[in-house]
Amino acid sequence: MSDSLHELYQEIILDHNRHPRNFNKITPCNHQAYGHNPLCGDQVTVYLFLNPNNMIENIGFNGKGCAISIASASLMTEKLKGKSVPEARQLFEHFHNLVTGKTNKTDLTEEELDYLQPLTVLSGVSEFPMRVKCATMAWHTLVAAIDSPALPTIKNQIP
Amino acid sequence: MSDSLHELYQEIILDHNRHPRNFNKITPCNHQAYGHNPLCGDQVTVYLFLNPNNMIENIGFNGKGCAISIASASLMTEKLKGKSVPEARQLFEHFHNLVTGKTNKTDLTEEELDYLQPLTVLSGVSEFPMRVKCATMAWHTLVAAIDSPALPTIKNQIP
Amino acid sequence: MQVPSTHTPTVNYRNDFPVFRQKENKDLAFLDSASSTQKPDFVLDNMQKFYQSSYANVHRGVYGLSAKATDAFELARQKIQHFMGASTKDEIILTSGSTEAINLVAHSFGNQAVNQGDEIILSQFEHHSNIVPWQLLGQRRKAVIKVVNPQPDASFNLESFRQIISKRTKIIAITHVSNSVGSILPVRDICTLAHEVGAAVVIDGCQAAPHIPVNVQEIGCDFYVLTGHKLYGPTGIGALFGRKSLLESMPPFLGGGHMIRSVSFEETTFAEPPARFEAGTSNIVGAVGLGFAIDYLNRIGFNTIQHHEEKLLNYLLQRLSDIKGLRILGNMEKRGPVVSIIMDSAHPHDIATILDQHGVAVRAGHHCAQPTMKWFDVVGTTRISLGLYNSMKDIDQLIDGLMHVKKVFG
Amino acid sequence: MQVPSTHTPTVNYRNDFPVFRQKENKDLAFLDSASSTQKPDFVLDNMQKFYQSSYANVHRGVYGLSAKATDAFELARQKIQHFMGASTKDEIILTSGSTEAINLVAHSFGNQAVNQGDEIILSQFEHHSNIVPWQLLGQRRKAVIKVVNPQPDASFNLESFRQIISKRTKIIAITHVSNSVGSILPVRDICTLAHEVGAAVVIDGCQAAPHIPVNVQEIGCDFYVLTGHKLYGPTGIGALFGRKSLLESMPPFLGGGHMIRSVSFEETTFAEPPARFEAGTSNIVGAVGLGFAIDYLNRIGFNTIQHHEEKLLNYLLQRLSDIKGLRILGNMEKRGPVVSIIMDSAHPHDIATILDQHGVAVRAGHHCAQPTMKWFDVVGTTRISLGLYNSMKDIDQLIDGLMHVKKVFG
Ligand SMILES: Cc1ncc(COP(=O)(O)O)c(C=O)c1O
Ligand SMILES: Cc1ncc(COP(=O)(O)O)c(C=O)c1O
Repeated sequence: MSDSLHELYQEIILDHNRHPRNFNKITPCNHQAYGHNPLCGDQVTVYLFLNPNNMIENIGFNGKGCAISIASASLMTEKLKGKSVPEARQLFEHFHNLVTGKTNKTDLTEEELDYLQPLTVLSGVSEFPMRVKCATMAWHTLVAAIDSPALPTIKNQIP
Repeated sequence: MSDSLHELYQEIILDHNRHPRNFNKITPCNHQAYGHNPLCGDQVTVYLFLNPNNMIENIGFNGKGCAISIASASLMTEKLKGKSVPEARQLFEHFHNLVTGKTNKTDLTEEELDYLQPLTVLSGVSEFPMRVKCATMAWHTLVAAIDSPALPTIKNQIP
Repeated sequence: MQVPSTHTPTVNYRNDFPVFRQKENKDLAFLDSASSTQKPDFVLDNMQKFYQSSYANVHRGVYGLSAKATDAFELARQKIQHFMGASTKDEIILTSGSTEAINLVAHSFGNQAVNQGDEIILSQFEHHSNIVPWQLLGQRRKAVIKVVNPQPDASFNLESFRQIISKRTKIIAITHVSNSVGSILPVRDICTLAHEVGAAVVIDGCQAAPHIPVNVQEIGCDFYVLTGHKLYGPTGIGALFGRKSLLESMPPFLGGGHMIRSVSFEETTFAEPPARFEAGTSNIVGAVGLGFAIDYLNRIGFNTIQHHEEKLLNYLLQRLSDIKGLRILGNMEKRGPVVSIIMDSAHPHDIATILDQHGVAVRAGHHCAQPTMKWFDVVGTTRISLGLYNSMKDIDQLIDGLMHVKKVFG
Repeated sequence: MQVPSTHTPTVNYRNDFPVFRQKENKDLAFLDSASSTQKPDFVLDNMQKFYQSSYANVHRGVYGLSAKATDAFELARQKIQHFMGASTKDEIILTSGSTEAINLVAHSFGNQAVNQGDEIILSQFEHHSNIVPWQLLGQRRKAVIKVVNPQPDASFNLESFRQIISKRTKIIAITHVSNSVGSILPVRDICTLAHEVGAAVVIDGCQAAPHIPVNVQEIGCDFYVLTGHKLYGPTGIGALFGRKSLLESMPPFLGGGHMIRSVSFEETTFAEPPARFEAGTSNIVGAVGLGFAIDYLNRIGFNTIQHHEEKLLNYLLQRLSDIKGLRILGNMEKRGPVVSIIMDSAHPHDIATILDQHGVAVRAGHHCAQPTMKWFDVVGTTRISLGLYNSMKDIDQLIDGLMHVKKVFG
C-alpha cells in the first residue's frame, strides 16, 4: 500500500465511514441544506440548530457517499458542535487550505494542529486532487445551511 | 503560362466567353430551367423549343458565370441546335466523360472527335477537378429543362 | 505484486498506442475505454501528416490544397458510410459527436414528427445524451416519454417493447449497447416492430461501433449515431446515419455557412443533405482522423476484435465472480465488454482511487446513466470497460487492486 | 518570373508552419487565411504530445490520466478567458465552432429574449453563420430582421445603427471584422447604444480575433464568438463568451451528458454555466490545441502581429491599386487584412485558377456572404486574405499572377 494511500485511508477515517457520528436528522432543526456532487451522485443533507447567539447547538447529517465524504461530514459534525458560526466558517477556511494543499500539515504549529484536530486526519486528500470535492462537500453544504433562511416551523415545533 | 492553363483557356473558349452565342431568351420557348452553383454563385437559365418530334428546334441561355461556364453553355447551344433529345443526352454523356477525364481526348478516334467537336476544346478542364462543375452546369440545366413539364402558354404565345 | 496470468494474448495491440510507451504509463491498465479510447499511432500520425501537408478549408477553394483537403474529407465520409453499411454517402452527416447528432434528430426530425400526445419510447438504460434531447423534445411538443424496462438479468426482450409501443409512438430511441452495464438491445427486431406502427428508430451506437460490426441496412434503423473519440479516433467528431428519404424531408438544425443554397435577408433556401445539416466549417481533420481510425479497425477486422475482447471479457467475469462481497450488475448471457460492479464495503470512488494507485484506470460514478443506477438502486458503480489494447495482465492487475480494496475496507 | 520585392520581412513566421516545408508548397503563397489558417508546429506538436501522453476523458475520472486531461482542458478555457478578456472562466463556453456558438445564443438566449414583433438587427456584411441562425429565430418567434447598411466607402458608422435601433430591438448581431471586404465595425459604440434600449449585442469575432486584440469587457458586448481553425488552431473547436448574468438565466441548448445536475425520466435539472451549455464530450484535444494556438499568438504579441499585417496590407493595397481594370471593394480608411477584388475582364473563378497555377491560393466566390455580394452588385469576388506567415514575396507573386490573368483575359 502506497504511503499516500495509507495516509488517505487512515483507520480513523475508515472508522468514521463505518460508524458515522451524528448521522441523523436532528430535532429541533432550524437550518438545513442539501448538497450533491453531480459527477458521482454523492449527496448529503446537513441539519443545524443555531441558537440566538449564532452558536451551533446541534448538528447532524445524512446522505450517501464515499468514505472520504462520509468521514469528513462525520468529523465536521463532531468538531462543530458548540462552535459559533464565525468559528465554523474560519475552520472551513483552514480545512479547505489543508485538503487542497495550500497549507501543508507539517508546516502547522502545535497550536494550529490542536485548533484543527481531528480534521487534520483528512490532510492526505491533498495528494488526491480529484477527491478534494469529496472532503469538502459536507462543509459547502454546511455553509449553505447557515446562509439559508431559518425554518421557524421546525424551530418551534413541539417534539 | 503552364501547358494545362493554355489548354484550359484556349482562344476559342475566351472568344465564346467574350461573345457568347445564343445568349438570349428564345421565343417561342416551351421548356426552361434555372441552374445555380451555390459554391460560387454562378447561374444559368437554359431555354428550349422542342418540336413534336422531340427535336431541339431552338435553344438559348443567359446567366452569369466564369469563362468556362459561359463558354461551355455557348458551345452547347451551338452544338445542340437541330439535334434530337436522345442525341443531346448522349452528347452530354460523352462530354461529361471528357471533362472529368474518364475519356482522354487523345484516345478518341477521328470519327469520335468529329462527333464531339467543337466541345473537345473543353477537355482541358479535366486537369482542373474543381472546375468540372463550371463546364457541366449548363448541360445539367439543359437536362433539367428537357425533363421539366412543357410550358404550353409560352409555346402558344403570340410574339 | 501481481498475480501472474497463465494466459498470453495472441496479438499485442498495446504496442500500437503511444500512450503506453510513456514511462509513467508503462504498466497502466487502462480499463475506461467506454468513456474514451486511447488513439493509435496510425490515427495520430496520419492526422498530423494531414495538418502538415494537405490542410485547407474544404468545399470552397479552387486551389490545390483545398482540393486535396476536400477529397480527404469526402473520402472520410465514404469510409464512415461503408463502416456503417449505409447505401450512399449522402446519408452520413458529420457532427461534433453523438450528442450533437442525437440533438439534431430530436430537432430536425422530432419537431415535425412528434405532436401533442404522441409518444417517444426510450429504454431504461440510456445514456443522458439519449434521454435529455428527447425530454426537451417532449416539452417542446407536449409529447410523452415512455420507458421500457429490462428483464431481471438486465437484458431486454422484444416483448417489453411490444407491450409499450402504440399507434401514438413516433420515435423509439435506444442504445445498441448500454454504456454502464453492457446490455445489448435487440435493435433489429425493435426496428421491425417500430415500423409496423410507423415509428422511427434512432439508435445510439456509441458503445457498439467499437466492438461489433454495424450495418444500418441490416438493422433497418432510421437513424444511427456514433462518436469518434470512443472509436480510437479524435475528439470533436461524430457521425449520424439518416435514411435518405427522411433526411430529405427534414428542415435544417443549425444555420450557417455551407448548409444553404442561397441567402438573402428576405429569403434563404437550404442545400440538399448532408450539407443541409452541416452548418459552418466541419471538424475537417476530426473527420479525416475518424476515417483513419476506421481504417485501423478494418485492418484488424471485427472478427479478430470480437474474438480478442470476448476472451478478455470472459476472463474478467470469471475473475470477478471469485471475489466475495462483489456484485456484477446484470447477469445476462451476452453483453458488450463493459462491466459495472458494486462492492458491499467500498464506495466506487474509493475503489477507483485505490485502483489508480495500482495503475488501473476505471471509472466511478453514474456514467451519465442515472436512471440505470436508479434501476439497480445504487448511487454509482465502478465500471470496467475493455478496449483493443487490453490484455489478461490488465485484468490481473485489476483483480489485484480489488483485493487491496477489500483489505482496506474489509 | 516574379517582380522582386524591395522589402524584406523582419521575422519569418513562415518557418513555424510545417505546410510550407513540404516540397510542393515551398513557393506557395497562401492568401486564404480568412477561410482557414495553417497551423504552426507549436500547436500540432503539442496536441500530438497531449494525445500521446495525457489523453483521457475529462471531468469524470478519478485516475491520473483523466485528472491530467481535465487540468489541461480547464487550463485551455482559462487561456481563452484571458485571450478574450473575460472576467471569469465560467463565461467561456467551448463549442464546435463559431457557427454552433451563434446558434446556441440564438436558441438559448434568443428564444426567451425575442417575442413576436421584436427586432433583431444585423449588418449588411454578415457571414451566413451570423444571418441564418437569426432568420430561423425570427421565424420561430415571429420577429423582424432589420439590416444596417454600410457607408459608400464600405465602413459602418454608429449613426446608421442609431437610425434603425428601437425599443423593440432585442438583439444586435454583428461581425467585428467583415470576412469578405474587411470592414471593421464600431462594436464598442454599438454596445453602448444597444444597452440604452436594453438590447443584447452578439459579436462574431471570427475575423477579428486572429488580427487584433479582443477584450470583451472593454467592448462591453454580451456575447462574443470566435473559431479555432481561423486562429492557427485545430478544426472543430470554437469559443463563446457570454456575460455571466445572462448565461445563468439561459436554458440549455443541446441535451446530453455533463450538462445536467440530475436526470430522471420524470425530471431533469441542469448544471451551472458553462457546463450547462457543453452537452456531451467536448472536443477535448481541440480545446487544448486552441489553448496552444493562443500561447503561440501571445508569444509573438499582437503589437508585432498588427505591425506585420498592416505593413503587408498596405503593400498589397498599393500594388493592387496599380493594376488597371481591377477594383477593390470598399475604400474605407481602416480594414482588416482581407481584400476583395473584381477584375473587369475576368471572373473570380478564372482568376483563382490562374493564380493557383502561380502557386497563389486565394478564394473565389461569395465567401458565405451573399448579401455583401449583392450589396456590391457582384456574384462573387476574388478574396485575398493575410496571415502571420505571409510576406511581401507572397504579394509580389499574387501581383505577378494577376498580370497573367490580364494577359489571358485582356
Ligand atoms: C465572420 C465569420 N463568421 C462565422 C464564420 C463561421 O465560422 P466556423 O468556421 O466556425 O463555422 C466564419 C468563417 O467561416 C466567418 O468568417
Ligand atoms: C451510449 C452513449 N451515448 C452517448 C454518449 C455521448 O457521446 P459523446 O461523447 O459523443 O457526447 C456516450 C458517451 O459518453 C455513450 O456511451
